[in-house]
Amino acid sequence: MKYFREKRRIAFAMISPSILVIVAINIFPILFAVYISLHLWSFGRGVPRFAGFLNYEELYYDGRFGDAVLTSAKFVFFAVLLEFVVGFALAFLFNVKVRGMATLRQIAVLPIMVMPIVAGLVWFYMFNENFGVINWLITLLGSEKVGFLTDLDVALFSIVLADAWQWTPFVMLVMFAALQSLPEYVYEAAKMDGLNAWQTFWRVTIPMLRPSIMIVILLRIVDSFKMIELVFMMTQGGPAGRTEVLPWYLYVTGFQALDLGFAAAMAVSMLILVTIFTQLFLSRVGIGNDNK
Amino acid sequence: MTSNSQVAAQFSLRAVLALGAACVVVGFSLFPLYIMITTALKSESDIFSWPPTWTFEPTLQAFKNAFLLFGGQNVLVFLFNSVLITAASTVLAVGLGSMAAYALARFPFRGSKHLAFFILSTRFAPPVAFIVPIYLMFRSVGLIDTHLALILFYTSMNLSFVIWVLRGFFADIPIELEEAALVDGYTRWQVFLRIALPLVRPGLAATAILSAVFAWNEFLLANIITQRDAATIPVYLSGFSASMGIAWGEYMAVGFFAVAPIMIFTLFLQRHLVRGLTFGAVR
Amino acid sequence: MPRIEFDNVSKRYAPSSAAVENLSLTIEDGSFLCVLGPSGCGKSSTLRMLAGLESITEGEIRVDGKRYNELKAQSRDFAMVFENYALYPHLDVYGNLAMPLAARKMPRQEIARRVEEIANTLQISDQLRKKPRQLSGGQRQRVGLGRAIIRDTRTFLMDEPLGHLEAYLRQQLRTEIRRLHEELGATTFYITHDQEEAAAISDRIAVMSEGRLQQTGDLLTLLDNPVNRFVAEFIGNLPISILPASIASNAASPELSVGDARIPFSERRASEIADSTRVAAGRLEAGVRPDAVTLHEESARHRLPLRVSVVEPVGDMAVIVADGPAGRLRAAVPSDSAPSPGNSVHAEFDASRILLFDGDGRNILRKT
Amino acid sequence: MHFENKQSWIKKAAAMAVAGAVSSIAVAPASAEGVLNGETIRILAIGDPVFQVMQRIHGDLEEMAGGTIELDVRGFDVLRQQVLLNAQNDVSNYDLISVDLPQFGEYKGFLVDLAGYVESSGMDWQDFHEAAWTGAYHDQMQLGIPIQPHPEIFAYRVDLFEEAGLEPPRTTEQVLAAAKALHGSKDGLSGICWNGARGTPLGQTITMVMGSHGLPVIAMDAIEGGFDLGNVRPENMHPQMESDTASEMAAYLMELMKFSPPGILNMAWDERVRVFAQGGCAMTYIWSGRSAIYELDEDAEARGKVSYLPHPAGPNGLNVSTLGGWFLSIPDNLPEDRRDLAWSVTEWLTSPEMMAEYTKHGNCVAPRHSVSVDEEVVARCPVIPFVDAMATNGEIAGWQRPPVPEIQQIFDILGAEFHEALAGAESPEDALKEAQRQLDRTMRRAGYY
Repeated sequence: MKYFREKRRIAFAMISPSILVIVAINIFPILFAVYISLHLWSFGRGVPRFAGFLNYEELYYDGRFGDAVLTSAKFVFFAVLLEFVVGFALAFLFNVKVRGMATLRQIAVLPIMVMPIVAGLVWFYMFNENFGVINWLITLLGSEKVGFLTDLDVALFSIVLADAWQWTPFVMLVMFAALQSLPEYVYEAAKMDGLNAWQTFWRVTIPMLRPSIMIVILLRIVDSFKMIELVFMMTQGGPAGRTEVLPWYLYVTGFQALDLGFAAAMAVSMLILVTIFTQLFLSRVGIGNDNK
Repeated sequence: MTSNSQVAAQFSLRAVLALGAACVVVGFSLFPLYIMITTALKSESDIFSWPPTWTFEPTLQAFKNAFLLFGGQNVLVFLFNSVLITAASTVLAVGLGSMAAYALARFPFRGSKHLAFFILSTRFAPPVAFIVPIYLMFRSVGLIDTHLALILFYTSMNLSFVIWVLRGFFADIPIELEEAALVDGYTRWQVFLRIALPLVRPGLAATAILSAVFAWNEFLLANIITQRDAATIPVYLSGFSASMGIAWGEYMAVGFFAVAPIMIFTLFLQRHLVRGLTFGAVR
Repeated sequence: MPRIEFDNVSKRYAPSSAAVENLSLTIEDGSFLCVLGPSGCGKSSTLRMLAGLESITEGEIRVDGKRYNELKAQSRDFAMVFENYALYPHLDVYGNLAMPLAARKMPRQEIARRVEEIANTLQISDQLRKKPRQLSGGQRQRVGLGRAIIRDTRTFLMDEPLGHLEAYLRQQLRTEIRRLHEELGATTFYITHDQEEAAAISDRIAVMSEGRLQQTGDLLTLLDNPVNRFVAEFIGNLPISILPASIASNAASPELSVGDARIPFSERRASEIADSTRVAAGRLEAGVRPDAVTLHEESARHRLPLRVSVVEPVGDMAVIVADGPAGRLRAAVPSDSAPSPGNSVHAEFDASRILLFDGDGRNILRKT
Repeated sequence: MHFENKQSWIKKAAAMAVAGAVSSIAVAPASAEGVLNGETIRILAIGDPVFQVMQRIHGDLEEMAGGTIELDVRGFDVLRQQVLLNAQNDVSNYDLISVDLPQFGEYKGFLVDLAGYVESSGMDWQDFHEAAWTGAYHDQMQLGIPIQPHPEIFAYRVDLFEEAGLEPPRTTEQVLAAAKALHGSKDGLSGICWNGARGTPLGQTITMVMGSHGLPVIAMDAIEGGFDLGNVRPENMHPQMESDTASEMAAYLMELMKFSPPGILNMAWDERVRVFAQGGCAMTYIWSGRSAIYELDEDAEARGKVSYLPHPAGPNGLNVSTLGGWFLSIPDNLPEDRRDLAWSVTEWLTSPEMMAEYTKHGNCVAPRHSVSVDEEVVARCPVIPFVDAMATNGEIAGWQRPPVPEIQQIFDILGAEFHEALAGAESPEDALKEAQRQLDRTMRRAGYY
């Protein structure tokens, strides 16, 4: 029994600093936000008045919140889909054993390190219809100028492309790392079993990469849901709200209009939404590092 | 497919095609950076000309404004703050995180799975949602405009990711290795420091890089919590956004300048980066 | 059943070092050949070239006369059992067994039936839902075997399949592999470094060393008529003793002198020396297996005087290690009559089983 | 000092201006031993041109002031958050903060009344443009000193207009007629540039254009020549988006869409001026100070070919440009002993000499009559005399963007809802009705009615 108690004491000693920091810096603000969300609290103006669930009711009836959730879902879906498909393919491309491929891979990872706010400005500049280089290329090829940031149907996909430019290399890197860790013998076994390239890909490679695939997809979903810099710089939620992702609407209410109660209610709802989604994703997909 | 020695030799065509495709990908990745640097070198009218000017007479005015003339503090103070805060928060996040990850992997107690998920869930909330609560919290303990405030915040934001990644790595280490060391008289701490940590070095490197990138680039909270003493590069950058638009040249110059340090930092750890990101792939 | 021919096959990983050097070997249709040799002798490279997992630097591999060098491994229709089992870690036993059949787009019920059948023959029916890492070594290798047998291929390649198993399991699986060979009559190319296993399981053995084929034949041939000193030393579980020797060519009756002993040489043995020129070279070596030596108290002209240094019990026998001016000799004697260390003994050889090697280690006796 | 009613101010100011103009202002550095004499002044500033100029000449400034100047520069949203958070500290972290004209409504609770300092220091407050000065005058208190207030006015290409024989556009009909004539008349030339981007940019456009059509967005008291922004009471907070004026405004904006450059739905602030500078549009709404973008850039196509007018008036509206821009104010949680220093620095930074100095480095704004008549200044920034004339004729006012705490929500709601109409996702009428409903809800939540 002594051994067990000693083991638990060590475990507690090792975990507690992290838990302390997380609770103090992450959890306290969340609880504080819940407290704020139960008030009518306009920053700097008058004393906050308790309002119970008024903010949440407002949220429920607020069409713009509903639209923002939908826009966020659409953005996350297309961004993660594009980043995963391209990133996954690139992982195989960079896995080809050729001289110089390693350096190319190291350069390709560069966009991850760029400050998102500056990346937003660069893409705004490139997509712009009056001095943007992309529109110039298009007109060169004979077609009309395209409203990348002003066309109702195209705007969101321009943001998706900008996000993919920065984060596809991350997916590529994770999948490339996973590919390196696959044992060689499995492929020899597959050859001897008579599997052709296509069968080997679907029946051996993909299933073995599944844990990494699920983790990188989850990470990208969680992170892309938080994206705000690109909308801040490129479209401010335009045209007609088509790119108003939830963090941006939250920024407008909590940070510009300074309607703290309403913004806090939105933040809390957002957190609940994401937690539920991730819990579903984790349980249905069943990953986590212990059942590898 | 992963080619074995027999196949790679014959397929030089495939190699050439692969290299070509890789170059296209790298080209796409680098083009925006090329735009960033050329905009920083262009004069105002060159930046906003139609059709875009490819050959232009470069001017260092934007760089001069951005780095020499600017403000009471010169840019070195901002750079120092950024490096100090990023380094400290990365070391803390990876240090504390690796301990917690080890404990979670090695001593699974009841609810350790829920604890792991709870830790991860702290990463879901977008910082923009909690700006004011965090400001009020730090102000109540008098930490406004101090390095410690940002260090603590970035550490806690990175902790969840670090713990989650390293937990997988520690779980991969065969138990026998550690039990042998225990039998030889190592204490639990020595086992952790001498045996476990060295084995997860790739994981440490990968999480260190990604934590550093987050801390280095965080824009919103840095602007609110700091004023002058602890202001980082992103705060310096926001000085170039006027109410009627952005000082484009200076913005791009600082943006380009901000990528360099983090890139250099990553080059050191790049070798480990690959092996460090093999979450849970089958060994 | 396919007939496999290696025609002057070489394999070089680097221009200087040859893993396999102009190997020519034929595996008859339906026969069970075992390649035996120490690690690094080129046996696995040979197998991998046959399997199509390694490219062939020179020479040609033909199966039923058809050139296989450029043929992809997938289309060679060989079944292979790997040394480290090479099971799919993400699939359960059922999945592993079913994979070769699924590759051939066999209907699902047909696959299920065959998997059941194979699982029963290999007694792993109750493991079907387990993942490889939940199985013991023996069970994993049974699955490896099952995966090879399940498809009606006519050629098996086995890369030291029993290398990592405990002794009793090796015995068990050895007999099973042999039984399956007889049942299916498939041509089998088996490699191992354990000669006992090789002898028990195969029809013919090919001994390799440093990339070169030394000799092929059944165990008895290899024991009695080794082509050179390497084969003599490598084959036989009791280590052979090698002593310097020479042949006195004076008229009366040919004698072999080994150290002080003079051993009469029968006419028949003399005729077996094919090439007298090599005899003239003078320096010869005699090879004697411990079971061809008897120990005596009294000295004699044709006996070699030695002193016992170690007594090693081997099963119900005892191996006596004795040293003398001529060198070290090992003799196998029944445990109860084993002399104790320090005693002097006189060793007598069974002349008919003495082997003679020339300066280059080549066996100069030609069995008729 | 007792302020009579508005009327007398204007007459007195005009008289003073004439007298002041006679002595040409030699741009001399401030008084000898410097206003700081060793002290440190902490200023929280916006990244706008005047403060960027201060940063560029920071070394000389500190020399002139004889002390250290700590200038923290932030973006618009961040600055406002910092000011509000700073107001809640018991001791202010800053001596001076920069305030945008519409923000006085929100900040007036924690700013120092500078009237006493103005009087005791003998500052010639009448040298300032009347609209600029009164922009900071709330609840009988002078809460800020103008440093970079400038109106959003209307710029047009004189050469293109003469070529097409068009009258200078003083009314919205003339604007539409000119835009129609010039749109596409040359390769890459659009009719008019304006703030069409979603959110604050379009929100501000709506408040200003509605002002030009004769009505503010909320029910402020009408006074002679405009509306009273000095004291806005709860009953003034009712939004007026369903008024006829609002419909006229909406119709005008929808018409403008036809003659706008590509990407108008995402065009805001300086971007419209840059397109105008490169000859991408014939007319543009413009914050007067931003004329520096082409006036100070030799190879800008529009350079030297631009003339200025106040906002074109709607059918029964009035030619009045909206004043905006930045003031220096002292937070009231600044300890008493620091206030004199803060005041003397304010007085110095807003002195005629310093204002002339700023124009040398690209800040074409001079809210003082005396500086507006300085030949050198006018040579550098042709727009300044136009603004000075408009100020004198009362064609500049600050009420279009009501200085109330909810101003940002007003911009956001108008800018988001009406963007649907501009993008064709909703009819203008529905957009106005929805905007009215949301503004109403916001005002009710804020407890006004």
